[in-house]
Amino acid sequence: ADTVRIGVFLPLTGQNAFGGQLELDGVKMAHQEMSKILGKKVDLIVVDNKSDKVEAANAVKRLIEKEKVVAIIGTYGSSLAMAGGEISEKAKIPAVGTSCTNPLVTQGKKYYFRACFIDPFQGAGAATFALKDLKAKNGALLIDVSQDYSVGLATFFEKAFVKGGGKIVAKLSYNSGDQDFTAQLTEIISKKPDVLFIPSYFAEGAIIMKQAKELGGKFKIMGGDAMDNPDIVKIGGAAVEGFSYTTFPYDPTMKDMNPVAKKFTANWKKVFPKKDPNVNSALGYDSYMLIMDAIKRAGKAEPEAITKALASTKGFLGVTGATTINATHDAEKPVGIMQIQNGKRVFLTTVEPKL
Amino acid sequence: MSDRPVVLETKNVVMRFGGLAAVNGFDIAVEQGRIVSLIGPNGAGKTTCFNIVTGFYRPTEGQVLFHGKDITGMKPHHVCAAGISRTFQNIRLFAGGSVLENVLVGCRVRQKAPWWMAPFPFPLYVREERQIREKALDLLAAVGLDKLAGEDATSLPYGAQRRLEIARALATEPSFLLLDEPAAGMNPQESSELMDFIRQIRDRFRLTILLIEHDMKVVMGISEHIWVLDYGVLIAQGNPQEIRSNPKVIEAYLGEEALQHA
Amino acid sequence: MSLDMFIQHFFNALTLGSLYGLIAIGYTMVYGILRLINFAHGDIFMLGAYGVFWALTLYSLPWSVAVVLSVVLTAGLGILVDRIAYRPLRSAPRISALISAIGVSFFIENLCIVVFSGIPRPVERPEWLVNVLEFGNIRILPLALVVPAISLVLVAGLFWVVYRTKPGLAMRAISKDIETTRLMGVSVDHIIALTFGLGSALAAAAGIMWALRYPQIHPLMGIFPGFKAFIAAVLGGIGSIQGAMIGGLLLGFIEIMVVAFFPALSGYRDAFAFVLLIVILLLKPTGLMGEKLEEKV
Amino acid sequence: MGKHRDLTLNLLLLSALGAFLWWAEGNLDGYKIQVLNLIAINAILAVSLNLIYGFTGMFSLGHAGFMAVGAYTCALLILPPIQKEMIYILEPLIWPFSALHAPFFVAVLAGGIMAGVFSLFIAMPVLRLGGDYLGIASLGFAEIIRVVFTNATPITNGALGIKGIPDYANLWWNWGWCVLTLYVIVRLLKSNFGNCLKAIRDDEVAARAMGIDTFRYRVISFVVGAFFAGVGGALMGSLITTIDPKMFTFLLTFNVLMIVVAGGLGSITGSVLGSVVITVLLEWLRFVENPIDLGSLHIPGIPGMRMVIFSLALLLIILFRREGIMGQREWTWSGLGRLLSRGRGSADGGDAR
Amino acid sequence: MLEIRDLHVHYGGIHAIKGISLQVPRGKIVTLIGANGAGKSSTLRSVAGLVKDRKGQIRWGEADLIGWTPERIVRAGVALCPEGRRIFPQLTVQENLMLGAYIRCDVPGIQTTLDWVYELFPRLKERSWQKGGTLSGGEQQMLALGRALMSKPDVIMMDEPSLGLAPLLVKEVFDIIETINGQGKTVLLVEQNAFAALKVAHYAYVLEVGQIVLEGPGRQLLDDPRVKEAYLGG
Ligand SMILES: Nc1ncnc2c1ncn2[C@@H]1O[C@H](COP(=O)(O)OP(=O)(O)OP(=O)(O)O)[C@@H](O)[C@H]1O
Ligand SMILES: Nc1ncnc2c1ncn2[C@@H]1O[C@H](COP(=O)(O)OP(=O)(O)OP(=O)(O)O)[C@@H](O)[C@H]1O
Ligand SMILES: [Mg+2]
Ligand SMILES: [Mg+2]
Repeated sequence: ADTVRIGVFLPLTGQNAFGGQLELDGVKMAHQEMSKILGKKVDLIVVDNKSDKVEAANAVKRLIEKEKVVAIIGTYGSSLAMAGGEISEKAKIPAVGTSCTNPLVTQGKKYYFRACFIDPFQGAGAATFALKDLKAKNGALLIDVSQDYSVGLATFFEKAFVKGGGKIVAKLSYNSGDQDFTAQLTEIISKKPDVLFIPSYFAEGAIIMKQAKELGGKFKIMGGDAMDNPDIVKIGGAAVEGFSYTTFPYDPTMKDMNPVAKKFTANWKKVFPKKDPNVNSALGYDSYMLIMDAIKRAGKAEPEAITKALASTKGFLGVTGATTINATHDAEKPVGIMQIQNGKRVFLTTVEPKL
Repeated sequence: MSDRPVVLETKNVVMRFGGLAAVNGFDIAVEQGRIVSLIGPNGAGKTTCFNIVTGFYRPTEGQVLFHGKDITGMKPHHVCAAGISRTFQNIRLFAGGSVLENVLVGCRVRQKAPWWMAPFPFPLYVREERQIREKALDLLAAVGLDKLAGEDATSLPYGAQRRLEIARALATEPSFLLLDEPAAGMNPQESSELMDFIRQIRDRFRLTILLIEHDMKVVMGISEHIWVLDYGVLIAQGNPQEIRSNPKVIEAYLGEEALQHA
Repeated sequence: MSLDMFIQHFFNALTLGSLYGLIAIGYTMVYGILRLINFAHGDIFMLGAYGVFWALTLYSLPWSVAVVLSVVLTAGLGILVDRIAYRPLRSAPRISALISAIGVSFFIENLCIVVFSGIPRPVERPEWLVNVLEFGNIRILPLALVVPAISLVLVAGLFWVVYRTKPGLAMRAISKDIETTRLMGVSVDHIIALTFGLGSALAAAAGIMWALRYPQIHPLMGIFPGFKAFIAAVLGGIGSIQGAMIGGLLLGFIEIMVVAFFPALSGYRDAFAFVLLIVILLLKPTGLMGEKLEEKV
Repeated sequence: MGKHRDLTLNLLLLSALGAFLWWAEGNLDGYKIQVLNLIAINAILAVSLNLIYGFTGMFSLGHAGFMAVGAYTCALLILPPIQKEMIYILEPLIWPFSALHAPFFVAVLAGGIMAGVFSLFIAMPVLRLGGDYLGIASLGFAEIIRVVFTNATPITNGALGIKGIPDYANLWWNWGWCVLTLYVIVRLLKSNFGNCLKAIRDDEVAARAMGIDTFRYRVISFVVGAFFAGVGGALMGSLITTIDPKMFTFLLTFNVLMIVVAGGLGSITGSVLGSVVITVLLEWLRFVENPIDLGSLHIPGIPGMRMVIFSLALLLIILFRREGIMGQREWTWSGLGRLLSRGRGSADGGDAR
Repeated sequence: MLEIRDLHVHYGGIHAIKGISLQVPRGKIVTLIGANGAGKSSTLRSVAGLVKDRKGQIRWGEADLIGWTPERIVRAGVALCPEGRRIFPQLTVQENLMLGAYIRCDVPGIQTTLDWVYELFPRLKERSWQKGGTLSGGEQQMLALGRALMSKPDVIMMDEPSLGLAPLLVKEVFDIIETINGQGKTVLLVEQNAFAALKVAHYAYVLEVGQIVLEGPGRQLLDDPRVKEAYLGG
């Protein structure tokens, strides 16, 4: 072929649209920056998975069978990644997940990789931070029981937190789509925890924090990577002050940015003058670049070769830091901790979680 | 009265809706092979009595006996299986079905093959399906609708719909038939044809027939016995002559003038 | 549970419940006269919230103007939806109109995703609504009192329209027999348009208050509240205005109190709402305040 | 009689379908095969809902729940034990589910039966309600099933769902089940039993007066419909290879309902046609989200556009064919024959009964 | 005068009314009789504007009612009391009547008409707070008539007002029709009960499958052998 065809499947509509759209920006920017590889033009084919499993499977089938892509980027949302992953695995086409952090996504898969770390790692990171830096003893959890992401991350946080000597005093649930958390929060407040961990998506997370504040919650609040969104302060306002969350180590406010991140940030301002760069876009960008790097190292744009090259990625420098793909095909990178301080998102530190 | 056996007997039936006693002390006995009528002013409780007999309402008090067996409060489909069938005051045909299909529904209650046989070629099932089709066509011929078997039931003229409703009721192989205002909406010509028709089916299918009717010509013309209901209470009974001249009935129901044309 | 906490929960439930109730009324009105489950209602609710957002952020209009503008525009939109998608189907089977409603709902949601993107937006709230009032351990937003109060006023107003005015009389008549209502000289299409207008205006009001209470809007925000409110309408007896309000409050209280009394079962909270729904329907097949639809044989 | 002719023609049609599938398997790309598979599953779902709603007149919105039951049952039965151990990372799968294992056909059947059993429990209370209330109550039950599945982690793996389900559901299985579903339901509807179901739909009171135990008949229809919904769910799970409770929301039921109504409520042909049209339309419309070059005109891809156009298409179908594509008509051989011999006429060529 | 000229009505493929013409002079009772499905109701419904596919002319004074909406026709003074009563079961008797006066805005005028209707039907007055649906058949029929009168129409069309009524009530209904007519209302009456209808009518038309086959003064038709045979049962 005279072009290299790369497929992208992301939730551009439906419940997860906000995440998918951010990541697509990043992928597109990376494509603009590097639209040629091995002297061939790179074609980007984007399909929407509507935040729906059946659609995700169809989307990947379409990318592979109809569009004949050699590699796939995607997706936001672990359950969608699992539906798509099964298809690409069968077709032996490598795929790089952007921000699907559930351990099951790559479990037992030969062709699925991801540019992000996984939830056990992240949960442990968050617990470490809560115990060490926030000096929390009593923790509380507010979990979206219908989201695999939320349930998984909460479990891993709980395990690590308890193992590190903390105690979970309250564990409450809600369902995606709920917007009233007053009952759960009132209950949690009455249990007087030091820290509340909310592994939610940022849309719900922001509202939870607002309501917690209104109800007079005095605890610190922590969240996971899904809370990382440029709009978090805009939406959460004063209520998110002091909120800290684990994320992939990139943020435009980072002090010691690596050169790739610097370039990404600068470029972004040109391409999207109205929007702030963000970590989801960065992951989209990294996923694309990971594939390009693999193609370059493989010397040819063929699925098997790319897969092999991807599996042996070591210390690839991306926007979200140096990335190494480990034996389970997950990216090993440190967990970044961000905090909202004075209405700004501040990159606090990175932690090495104690698993 | 005569020595014919009693088919249907109600004993002091009372039906209350909230505070209102729609039927109060309804006591009748219908002899085999008779055509008898139930008349009375609007809202007197006639249709309610039909609903009680056919199991649509469970009476507040009293008993309904059919061939001496207590059927009070039995479910409508059991009552039907026992041999009582009916038509409705407002025609109730199955609008989505053809004329033939309407009659076939009536045949179902006598079918033995269970529903799950349909996907398989069990001989019992195949034979029965063929038999009921023949039976339904026979019945349609009896009411003069066999030519229209494939038509949409609701596309028929009004009078034909009434006859179809009767054919459907006959398909359940009843021994007792209840007709609720069969002549309603018919002009005098049509209703006199209806009278002949009712006599015919009585003889051919060995039926006992109880009907509700406001058309005095029909009532007086074919009834062998009449009960009159007013405000849920039986105010009179007897043969047409007796009813016609009963002052209570004239006052409550007939009025002076109506008699002239009946 | 301490009294303080109970009171806290009570006010939380009151706010949530009256919001559900307000949305439910829109469902109930349309259902009451057309027997149509207007699935686009939740999306109308969403547009009401977006209307205020636009007026405030893009044109920096004052609050009062923004609210009025949004309510009026949304009412117009509701009428437009009826005109385009439901009116041609008046004589069609009811299910066709229901599918049409689902189509409209998909259309509005996805068009909004295309136009506004799927990213949630914050809603700025006037200070006085969100300055927490503290009574000992109980913390209540002024909003939590304002919302039920406004709901009450709106419901009372609606009651007056439906039970004390001529168009209201016509509305009640249409629900049973459109043709005969026409014979009375009623312009049925106008009355139905009025119903959609009123229902949508109430949805807009609910949307605005929802956006104030849960200060964030996005194109799919109408789905869940819409669904819940619909359940509330059925609980109360669909077709009945007071039923919708009662159903809404009941649902609000169930959702809050289940979590309050059985925190461990908070994951099952939606299931409780449905169990309640089914139990009520079994005891009273047309909902709490629904008319008996007994068919006379 | 045209009976023998129809039988022959039906067998011919069946072999034509077989030949087509055989050809498709070898020659079509996986994406098109996927679409074919979905058509078969959607047809199973639509026909089963049509039995309940279109033919028996019960406005049931419980399909997603029955599909969930079928899908989970089948998945737990065909999942290799090692896979089971691997994916239950929150809480281990409890016995007996951890030990059960069955071949695919049995698993799908079991999925259907489990869905049927669930529906029987639901039917007892719910079918006493009428009209829209029945719809809401069944919707409520479906949502309860979903919430319970979300929370019953030791059995369902909660929100994480089940992944790595063996993908046995190929063209042959899906279309085989589809043909079986069609056969059983068409035979049922053609019998006098089916005739009575339609009578119940048209006038329940009159049906009761005609000696029909309407409640029992409605329960049977409901359970048979739910059985096939369970089968559809089971096949869907194996086709997608991963399931979780989020898949089975009320929106899924609405999708099926949409197919049924767009095809024609009360028409089996319509349901099949509806699943072809809607499934293909949804996939085909993906092109609107890709950048399009029309000569000099360049239209950038707009995410979400597909669903906008899809909903418009749905609206147009309903507004211009308010009774759906087929109305209540059915396609029959004699209808086709008449159509050919007359050489004119459009969809009216179908023969109603 | 209400005048129908060459009216055609189609229902889909069915040609239900095949060019009928008839006249209803002011202040008279005109009746239309005929077998089931002859098209009597269809004729009235066309005049009332309830039938979409209608052709021909329906002249009411200067105006042609073809193409008018039902509400406009009611406002012009032509009211229909529909077949099968069609009262609003969940509204009270009084509300049913007030709905009849929907097009009127003069509150005192409405009150006067209401009093008049209550005078005609004292039984309705007794039950003004009862729900329409709980009335007996005869009372419902009175309510339907009263409701049609509430719009103060010039012409009142009645479709089978005696259907399903006990003989006593049938008589009462016909008495009322004459009373109303005596108070100056024009009446176009459709009846199955040909005998009673012909007795009260000044003029009558006989309809058969969509066509007028016979017409003449009511009493005259009563003695017509053809009418006798077909509609009065010999
Ligand atoms: N299901 C019911 N609930 C409440 N009241 C009822 C019910 N069924 C009948 N009634 C009342 O019972 C009384 C008798 O009604 P029924 O229908 O038996 O009268 P009818 O004699 O058949 O009159 P008609 O000649 O007008 O048909 C009426 O007052 C009616 O309103
Ligand atoms: N809505 C409709 N759709 C189709 N056909 C109709 C419709 N209404 C009436 N018809 C047909 O038009 C013809 C005339 O009907 P119409 O109701 O006017 O008769 P009618 O003289 O009033 O009879 P009846 O004494 O039964 O009331 C009949 O053949 C009838 O089947
Ligand atoms: Mg009666
Ligand atoms: Mg008529």
